[in-house]
Amino acid sequence: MVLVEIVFNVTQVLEMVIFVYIASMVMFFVRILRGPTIFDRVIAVDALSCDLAVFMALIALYTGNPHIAFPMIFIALWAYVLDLYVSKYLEFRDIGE
Amino acid sequence: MSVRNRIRMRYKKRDIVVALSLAISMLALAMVLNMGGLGILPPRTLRSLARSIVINTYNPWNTTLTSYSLNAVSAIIWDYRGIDTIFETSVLMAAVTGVAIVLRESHKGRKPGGQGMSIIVKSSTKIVMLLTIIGSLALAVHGHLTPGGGFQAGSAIGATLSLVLVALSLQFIHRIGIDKDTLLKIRYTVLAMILAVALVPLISLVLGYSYAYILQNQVREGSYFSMPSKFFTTPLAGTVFVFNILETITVASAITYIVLTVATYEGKTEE
Amino acid sequence: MDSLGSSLIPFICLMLAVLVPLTYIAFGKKVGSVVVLLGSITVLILALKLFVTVSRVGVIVYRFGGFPPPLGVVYVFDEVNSVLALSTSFVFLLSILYTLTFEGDRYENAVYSLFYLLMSGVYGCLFTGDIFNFYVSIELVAVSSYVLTGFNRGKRAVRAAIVYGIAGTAITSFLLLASFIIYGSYGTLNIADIALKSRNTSVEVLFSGSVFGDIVLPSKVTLALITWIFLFKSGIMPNHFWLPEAYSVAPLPALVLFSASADTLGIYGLIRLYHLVFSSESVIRDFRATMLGILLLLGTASAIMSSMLVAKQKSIRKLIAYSSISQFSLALLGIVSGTEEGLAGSILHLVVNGLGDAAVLYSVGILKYYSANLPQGYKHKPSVLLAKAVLIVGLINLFGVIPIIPGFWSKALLVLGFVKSGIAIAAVAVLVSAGLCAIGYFSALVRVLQKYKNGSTISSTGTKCLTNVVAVIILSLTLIACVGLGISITLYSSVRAKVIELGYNAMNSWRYIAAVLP
Amino acid sequence: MEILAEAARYCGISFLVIGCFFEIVGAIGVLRLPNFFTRAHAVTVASVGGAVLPLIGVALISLSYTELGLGRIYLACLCIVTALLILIVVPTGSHALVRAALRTKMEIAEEQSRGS
Amino acid sequence: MEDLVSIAFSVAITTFVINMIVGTYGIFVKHNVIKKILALIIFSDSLNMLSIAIGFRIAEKYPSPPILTTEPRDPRDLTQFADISVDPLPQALVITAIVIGFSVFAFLLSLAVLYYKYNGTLDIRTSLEVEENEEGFQ
Amino acid sequence: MLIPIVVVLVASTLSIILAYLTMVEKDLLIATIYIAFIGVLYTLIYYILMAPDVVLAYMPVSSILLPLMIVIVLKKTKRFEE
Repeated sequence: MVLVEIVFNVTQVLEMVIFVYIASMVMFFVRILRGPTIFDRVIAVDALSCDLAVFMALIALYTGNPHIAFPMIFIALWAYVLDLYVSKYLEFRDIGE
Repeated sequence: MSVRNRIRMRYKKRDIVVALSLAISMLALAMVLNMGGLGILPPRTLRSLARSIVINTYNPWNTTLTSYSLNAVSAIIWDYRGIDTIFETSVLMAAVTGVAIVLRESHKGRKPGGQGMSIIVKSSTKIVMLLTIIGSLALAVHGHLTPGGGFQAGSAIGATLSLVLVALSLQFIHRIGIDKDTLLKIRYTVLAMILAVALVPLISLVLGYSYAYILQNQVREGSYFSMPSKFFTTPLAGTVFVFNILETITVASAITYIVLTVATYEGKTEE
Repeated sequence: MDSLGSSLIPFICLMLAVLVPLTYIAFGKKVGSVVVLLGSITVLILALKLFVTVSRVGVIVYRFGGFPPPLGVVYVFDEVNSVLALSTSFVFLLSILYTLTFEGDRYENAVYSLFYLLMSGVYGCLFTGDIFNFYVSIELVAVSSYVLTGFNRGKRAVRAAIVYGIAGTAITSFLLLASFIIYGSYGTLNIADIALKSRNTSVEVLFSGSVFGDIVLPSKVTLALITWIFLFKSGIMPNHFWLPEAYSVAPLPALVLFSASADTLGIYGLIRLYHLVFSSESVIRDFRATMLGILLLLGTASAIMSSMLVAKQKSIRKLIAYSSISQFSLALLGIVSGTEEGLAGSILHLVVNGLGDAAVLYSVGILKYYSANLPQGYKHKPSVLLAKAVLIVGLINLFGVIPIIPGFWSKALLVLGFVKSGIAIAAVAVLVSAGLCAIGYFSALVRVLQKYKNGSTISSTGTKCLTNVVAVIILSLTLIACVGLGISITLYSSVRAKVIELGYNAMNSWRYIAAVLP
Repeated sequence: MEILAEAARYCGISFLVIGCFFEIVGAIGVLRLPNFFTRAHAVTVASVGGAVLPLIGVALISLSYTELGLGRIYLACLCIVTALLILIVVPTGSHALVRAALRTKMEIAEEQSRGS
Repeated sequence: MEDLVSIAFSVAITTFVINMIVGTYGIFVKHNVIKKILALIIFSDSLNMLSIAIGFRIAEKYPSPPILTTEPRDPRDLTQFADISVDPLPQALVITAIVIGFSVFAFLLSLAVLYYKYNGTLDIRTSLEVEENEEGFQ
Repeated sequence: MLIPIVVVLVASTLSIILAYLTMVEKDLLIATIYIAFIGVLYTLIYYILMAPDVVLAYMPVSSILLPLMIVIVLKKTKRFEE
């Protein structure tokens, strides 16, 4: 028990994980800036939305407020909307008709 | 051509002046915010007004100031500052009327055509639609207990229906019984109901057994009128619950109406 | 108990804005028109009752939801806003009558809904005692104004609506910013509370406590920001670019409502800002004096330049637009003067400008209608003569040199205020702008009379009996309002004293604060 | 019960660490891979490996946190539902996007010549 | 620690103000209608963000949202809650502002469609060159 | 306390760059994607500043409805700014 507390302090692990996710957020951001085509940009926004869900879970755990985590579900449900819009715009002749 | 150039030159000069003056004023603003005009941010204490609201949002020991809502934000939106929210819903209604007027031609029923996207997108969108609507209903019903409320739930439903419009087609929307005229009627009716609920306390004034205020929820100073505060043991928060449900319907229909109208308008297309 | 009916006014407007389309859908056009008319009459009666009550009792406060002031939202009724509400309701009734009779076929029922939304926003702005509620109400006014501007569609209308919409949204967002800065530093949103704390920073108020942080710099920033917003809303000269375009494309009744109610809110807000919230006793009185100096320069320049433009206009809508800018600038100068007479003059000027614009525009509209629809007997028809008379009265009212017209008294009060406070330049500006405007007004008069000299030669449907009756009602109501107000001010010194007391009440901020925060 | 909670915590932390690895790999892939279709693959790694696994990990850790009270079960349920939804939704989005990219005949060669 | 939090927070607030400057610049200087609307969106979003930041606070642990998790059994629960909760008032006001912003943007976007239909372009300057057809009176 | 504020700091710094890029981008479809990205970042900041109600209200508006409306309007008008 004591060993667990010493080796794996959960808060520290969470902090490290948050830093890793910040780093990957910056990488996606660079892809959005550089992305030669529009599809690259959209797919980076996608990846960021998934990251956001993870961020929400991590922060709810880190700050000890589990009841604010409900928006997570909506993030997951709407992670693909931008894909739909862009592909519909470029592939079909009209949107929503 | 020279006229065009002159106009552009005039615009260019004006632009530079505008941009400079705006930048200077906004920098002044940043200075105000950071130089301690608002105290040290973030502060250690709440402002007193916020503290009174937070303490009174669910306070059985001070019945004249409470609204029996666990969620303080919902309590502010529909109880402490209810009139703001009613005006805000009217702004949404003005926008709906405006879109309907500006894009008048699309109001005439057009024959639904178009096509959906591939079958993978279609079926997963159906799943997403069901789940979102269930989640939004939970948001609306629990708006006074957990994060959520009328506008949040309504915009989630409206967003889902517009997603369905993109992924499936207009035909599908018509098939599940959603029509622009119906939406408009629902919207007007439910808005009238919101206003009626705001005026319900006046009935007790007319009957003459107690004084009552517009938008009153619980017992207040000088008035014994009260909406139900509990449903068995669950807190109900009186009008907050009712308003959340009604607001969900209005906002959902308004947003769907706006998106449908703009999407079915025949403008000039490229090519 | 007194204030319940008056605080119902915005609610009744909202209710009607919803019910009118529903009745049009359910019961058809006739029932719908009856509902529209009854609603506006109810609003007028309630406003009249409010006016009487306020002049008897003084300041009244209504608490929404029963919450005490800094905690909840309150409506505060005093002399200034009850006068403006009364004049606004009167013009609103005229607009509804005119729209139902003369333009009812051209518009769908949505226009009534928009009128009611606009009016509920206007009443909300006038009555509210809370700065965020003011923002929401002004946003309602703004959105319905954009819609009404673009109502007729067409190249110019859509362009005007887009320009007005984008600039207006940006600028009302600054009001939101100002209210957040105020909340951050003062810790409250109630106007009376802010006014109290801006005078005495160490005061402790129930529920909202004392100020939060240093209030001097935030107060200066908010004062400057809100002044700019209100100058934009009233179209004072550097910020006027949207106003003539919007006025030249909006439907005629909407145009009257803009000039009589929606755009006077800027001046009303400035009265409240400079004589209630940050008055001469507040901690930023030096900065306030500087701002008043800037406003003096702006107002003078704007009055003279817009009057020059009035003299050049050929279209009656543009004429009214620039004349409104010029009259609003004069009202702004009244605020700067800081005397009772000046403030009374500026409030009266708003009322007079609304009445005058309504008189001019409706008489021209009715003349146009008759000249198009009356095959013979045009020249000697009584309602045509009446319309011409009202046109003349309205233009003289806007010009304001004949003592029997209220326009004279408002300008006289303004000049008196300037003389009392020793601002000679403003007094000169009033006279110069009146002179310059006169050129525009009288050339317009001549041109209108010449244009509508004869009826149409083409055969047409003729006019209906009801139309004639309504035309006579509109014209005679306008005439009675203009001339009656003028005569009563001229003949009865008690009315004059009442008008000057209006200015005194507008400056008497301690009474307001004491009524809201007992 | 104590031991179960400890096991859940260990499992959760290991899931988090594995998820971090996938996330970094996916992000580097999005940054470095040469064209859109390969990047779509990297994004799938980042979202499935880097979002689903950590969510399950958070669910397990929160189950072992006793001081959260009933909220721990709520959070765990939310995390698992979210993970399932991401598994449904993200492949759909990638599918739609890649299909559109194919249909609109994006010039892959040109893009490669320009460098990623 | 607290100083660091304060400094980081001030920098964040400054970035929101800078975003507002960018938005204002776009509103008044860009000529494309949709670009102007995008600038308005950036502006109002940053404004809302700023006001939420004004309502944030420091507590002993991390502050909690202004939502009670359980029904209070004692008046002391409420004071405890007030010691850790963030400011609910800006949040409520921002929700109102978001709804208003959405309605205005929806209306302006539908006007932009109409503008393009009439003018064939989205540039706000071009329609100035069109000769104003003078209708005379009215 | 510090770690979440650092996340806020990073997200807001990224949002400045995006806001600038949105203003100079000629392709309005890409500008829309930038706006959606700003929406995602702001959602994160709202969440960290403990405003779950605002997150729920802001998310559908910023990441679904406004991009959808803009994309529809772009389809009906013109994609590129001249």
